[in-house]
Amino acid sequence: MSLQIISIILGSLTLATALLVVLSKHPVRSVIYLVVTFFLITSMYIMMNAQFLAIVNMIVYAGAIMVLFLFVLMLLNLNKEIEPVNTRTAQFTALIAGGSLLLILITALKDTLILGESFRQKNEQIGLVKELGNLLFTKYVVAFEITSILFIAAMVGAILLAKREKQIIE
Amino acid sequence: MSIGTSLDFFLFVAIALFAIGAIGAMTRKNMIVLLMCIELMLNAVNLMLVTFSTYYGNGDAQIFVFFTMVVAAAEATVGLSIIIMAYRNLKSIDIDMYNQLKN
Amino acid sequence: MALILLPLVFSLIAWLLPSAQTRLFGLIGTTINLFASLISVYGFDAQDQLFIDLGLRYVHFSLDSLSYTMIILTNAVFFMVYLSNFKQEITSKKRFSALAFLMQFGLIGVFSTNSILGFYIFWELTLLPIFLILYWFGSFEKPKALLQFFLYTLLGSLAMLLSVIGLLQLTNQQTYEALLAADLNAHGATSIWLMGGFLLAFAVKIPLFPFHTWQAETYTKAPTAGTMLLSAIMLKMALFGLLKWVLPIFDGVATEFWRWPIITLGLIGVVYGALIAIKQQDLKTIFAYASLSHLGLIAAALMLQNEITNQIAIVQIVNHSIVSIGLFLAAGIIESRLQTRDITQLGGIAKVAPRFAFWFAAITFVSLSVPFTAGFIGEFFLIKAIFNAHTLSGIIAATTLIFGAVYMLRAYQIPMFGPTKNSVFEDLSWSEILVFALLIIAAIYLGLSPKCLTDFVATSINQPTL
Amino acid sequence: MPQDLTLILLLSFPLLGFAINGIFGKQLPKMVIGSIATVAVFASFLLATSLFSRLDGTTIVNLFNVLDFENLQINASFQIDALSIWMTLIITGVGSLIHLFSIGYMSHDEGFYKFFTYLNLFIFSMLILVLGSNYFVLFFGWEGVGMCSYLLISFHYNDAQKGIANSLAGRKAFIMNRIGDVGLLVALFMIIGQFNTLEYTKIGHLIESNKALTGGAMFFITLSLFIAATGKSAQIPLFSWLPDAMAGPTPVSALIHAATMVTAGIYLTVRSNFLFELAPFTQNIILYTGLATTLFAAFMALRQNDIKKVLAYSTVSQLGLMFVALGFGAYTVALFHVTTHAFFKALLFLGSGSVIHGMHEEQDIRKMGGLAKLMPITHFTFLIGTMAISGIPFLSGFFSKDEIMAQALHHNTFAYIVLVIAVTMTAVYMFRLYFLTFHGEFRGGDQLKSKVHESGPSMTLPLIILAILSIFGGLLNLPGLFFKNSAHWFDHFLSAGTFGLNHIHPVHLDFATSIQLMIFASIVALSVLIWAYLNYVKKGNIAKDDKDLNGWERLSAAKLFVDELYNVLIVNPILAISDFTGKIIDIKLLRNGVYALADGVLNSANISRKWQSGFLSSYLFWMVFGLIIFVAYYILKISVWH
Repeated sequence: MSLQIISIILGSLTLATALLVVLSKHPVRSVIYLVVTFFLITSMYIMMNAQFLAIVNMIVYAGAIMVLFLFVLMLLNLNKEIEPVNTRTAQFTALIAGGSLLLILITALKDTLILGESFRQKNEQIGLVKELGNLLFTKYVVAFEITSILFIAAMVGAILLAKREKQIIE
Repeated sequence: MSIGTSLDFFLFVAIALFAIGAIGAMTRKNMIVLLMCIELMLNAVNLMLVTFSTYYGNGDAQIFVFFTMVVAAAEATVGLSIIIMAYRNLKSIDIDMYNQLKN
Repeated sequence: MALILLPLVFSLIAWLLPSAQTRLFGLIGTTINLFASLISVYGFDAQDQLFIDLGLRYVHFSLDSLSYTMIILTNAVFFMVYLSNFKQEITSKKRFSALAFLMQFGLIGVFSTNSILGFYIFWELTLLPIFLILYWFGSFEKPKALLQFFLYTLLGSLAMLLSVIGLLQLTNQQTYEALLAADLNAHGATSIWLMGGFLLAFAVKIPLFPFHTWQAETYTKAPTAGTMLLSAIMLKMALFGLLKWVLPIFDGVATEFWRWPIITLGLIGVVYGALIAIKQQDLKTIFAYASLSHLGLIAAALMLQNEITNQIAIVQIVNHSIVSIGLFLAAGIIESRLQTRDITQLGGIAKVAPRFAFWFAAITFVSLSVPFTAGFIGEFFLIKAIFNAHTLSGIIAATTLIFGAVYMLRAYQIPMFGPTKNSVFEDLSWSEILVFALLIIAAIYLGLSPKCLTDFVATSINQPTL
Repeated sequence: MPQDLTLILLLSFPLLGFAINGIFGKQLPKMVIGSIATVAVFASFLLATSLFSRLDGTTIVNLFNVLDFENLQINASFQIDALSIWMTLIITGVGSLIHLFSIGYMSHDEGFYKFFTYLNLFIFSMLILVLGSNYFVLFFGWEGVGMCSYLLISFHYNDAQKGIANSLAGRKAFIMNRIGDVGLLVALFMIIGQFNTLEYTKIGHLIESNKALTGGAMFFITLSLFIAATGKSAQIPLFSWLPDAMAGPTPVSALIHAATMVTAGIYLTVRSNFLFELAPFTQNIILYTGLATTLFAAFMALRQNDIKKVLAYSTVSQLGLMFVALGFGAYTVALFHVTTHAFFKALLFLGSGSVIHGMHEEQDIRKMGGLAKLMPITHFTFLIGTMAISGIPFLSGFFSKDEIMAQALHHNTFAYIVLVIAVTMTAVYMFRLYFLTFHGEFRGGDQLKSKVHESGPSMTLPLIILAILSIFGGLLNLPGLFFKNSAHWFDHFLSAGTFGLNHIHPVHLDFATSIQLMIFASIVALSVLIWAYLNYVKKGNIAKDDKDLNGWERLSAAKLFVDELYNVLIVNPILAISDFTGKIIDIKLLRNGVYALADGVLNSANISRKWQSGFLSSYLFWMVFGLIIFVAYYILKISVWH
């Protein structure tokens, strides 16, 4: 029974921090909230026994990407005053759109699943590193290698784009 | 062993996260926050993938999540470098400033 | 076989030739084309049909008496255009002669092709050269008028393309004979639509009443050679298409459906064109509306699908080509010497240029279809056909005689008679007189013995070769 | 020489004259041109007389086939019978005299050779019209004659002041003739529709074989034939072109608008007598149109001051008279009047021509007077012509008019009364013209008076011959009371020789009434002569100037405002419609409509262009919106529709 309660707490916490990311005026604060959201999502992975993914998620997302964001934020020295604020109407339409999206997706999933009945996990081992590693290096080894090319491309792109031009454009 | 809660709880959280990410992307005019919201939406999808993977007991979905993370990382780096270059040009990262691509 | 490819070869040569010799080359080229077609028709017996295969998969050719007549008419028209514009500087332009030969090739293709796809391809091919000629050598201040002409014809040919595709789908037949055999009455409604597509393309080209707005402006702004090509031969493609392809193939349900609408449009065009021509100031606009009125009559008569009328329609088509070349040459001569075609500013040219006055009077009388000319026989039988079909519309068609007299004589008299307004008007040159003489002789010869043409064409019109 | 060869030669001589003068005219001297033309026509006249002497029944000469289809053969074939040969005799006879006259008359005109080419072409097409054996050849000649009359009327086109007026008159004549031609065209179509052939003889036989053929068709055929006749012979609706046609040189008016072309309408009616016999209602229409024309034209002629205009209106009224005879079905009587009219009207026109020539292009009779002494021969011949036309006894006009009056008396007394009025008016205006031009003192100013001279022999000789003909013309068809055996020679000759006429016998009054008729007519004519002599010579009052004309005179001088009426009723509305269609429908509605269509497409493109605003948020919004629609569609698809 306690798992039920814990999961509800975790779920609501994630949603709350996600909302805070969106609503906070201060960009740095929203980055921090985002990190907390990732942390809570990793906890959900753990609940579902997807340990490998939990760890990878923490390392890649919270660790690497958020650091980058923070770094860029600090680089551009953004703060609350120069934060561009959207018009009331734009925010209102966005809210309406997001809400109707939520509703639509819920109705879509409503009668497609066996709701309510708690699901038994068929194979506990599935989330573990040994299992996933085996799968990764047998069936998806090609895809794995291609990711390396993707990374190289991203790096080259990032460096090229961010490098300072020879002559400074006023 | 049972997860304890029912499947739809996780699905609901994922959908809510996705919707919040969408709202954030639409409302916030700061490019970086925009990128963050997109990251949020990506994570929502990953969460749903993991849920179904554990439900059906098949590891492929989780591998897929792994690859989405790879892509998310690459995308974030390139996105941020674009933001830096954009900032260097117009000294602002307000999305609406950059509308020269219209007709 | 040479008959078809010769113009293409000349067109290519014209590009390469230095522009000094283009004028002469143009004339020689068109004469060779003309004699080639005359020689090959000499040995041709009217009954049979000559199949020519140039190894192309979708396009093959067959020459029967009808297509021979039209080919000779095309070559004759091109020869006349070159001869009459010999003094103008347009013929010395390399681009003009190249495009003219290309157009000639397209026209001969249209008249001699045996497959429906070939017909469409050559139909499109002719549009581009005339557009470029008009674009480069016309005096179009606003490109809108020229664009209107181009888009109008394009719209028409698009409709035709749809119908050709529909036809291929429906009967999956390619050649003329197979299409004839395929009975389209089974697909009642679709065959009506398909015929509609063809008729729209022809209505734009002829032009029939509502689709004629491009004609007046394009004729007046085009160079004389361009207008001659346009009105003397380009319109005949549509009539030929109607006579040889559309009416026999869609015989039955579709023709029954379209017969009377097209006849009414044609007759409206007859009266409408004549009425407007009465008050126009510009010579070329008057002749443009005159040809709108003449062709409306021919198109209406063709729709009656009666053998005699079809044979006479061919006589009238040839006559219209003669008349339009003559009239537009006269307008061109006045324009080239006095730089204006507005009849209110002209006057008393007859005293200054008696020879021109005589030949212009002769051509005006030929266009009034006075006895001894082909027009007399043509209009007599066409109006009779329409009269037999429907008395009232026959009488409406007959009014073209009266209105024709009104606007043609007005167009002739105001510039020619009365006090001389501009005394410097250098009389005709030898090439112009030769053209006028040839035109008048042809009109009189056809007027006195139209039998030579009607019998020659009769075989291929009455029982389309099955 | 066999008949067909003479016929071909007869036709080819004028054509030859036309060709020679046309091509070499510029180089040849004037005398040669004139003589070629006259000899050509005179040769045809001689051939015609030889054909006339060897005439027996109807012979058809088929030259070549123009067009043959299964059910319809059109061939250029000619017919020699009494009617066609008689008309040829008139055309070539009077024609050669007029050619002779115009050598002198046109001597100082620079377009000399052109004049004779057109005259020969006219004679050629008139011969084709008359000699044709089917309606198609007739239609050939019919339009050819219209064309030549246009060319000849607008002959002085580059005359400084009147050039445009002449060409407009020519155009008016051509268009009015064309309106008549449309009537003929429609008639031909109906004939082909009814009889499937155009040959006179074949149609006649068809009618004889099945009498039941009549019905409505006959009425429409004959009506449209009559419309054609009104167009060409200037009857009431379509007559206003004839007075304007006086713009042409006088020999042209003499030849075309007196002797030959205007009689084409009558020839057409006589030639298709078998059709008209089957349509009594049309004959009534012809009768009443003829009556109206003869009355109105005579009235208009009363106060005209141009010598040629008076004669033009008198021609219209005489033609009306002939149509009255046709209305009664008396074809031969009409033709007799055609013959006599050709003589004395050609004489009058040539007389007026020689007067104008003498007076150096002066045509207004108010400036003439006292020319009897200055131009004796013209005066004497003109006097004979005037007396002939006004019905002075024992001259040709008297006999032919008397025949028509007899027909009128027999058939319809109202018509007789109207004819009596018309005839008296004719006598009045003719004698007015005669006395004003030839008697009293010269009103044209002294220096003109000195220059007035009698015309040369080439002009006076035709006048004399025509004068003799108009005196003895009456002998052709003497009424019964003079010589028993050769009475009504012309009627018998014509009805025997022409196809279809042999069944129709013109009515002949009994002895007593015809004597009373003749006496009454001569009393009328002589009393008008005396009255005119007293009025114009003794009292010496001359034609009044325009301003002091009283009521009816102003009406007559202004030609009953017919031209103005036509302008208001027909010409201006057509011009207005043409202006309207030209400007509004063609430019505004259609052409700008197409341009508006093009602009419409352009504008709609603009709207969608603006939709792409460049703001990322709006793109995101539309993406989410698209997603929602997409998912909603699938939900509906799954739940609602299946």
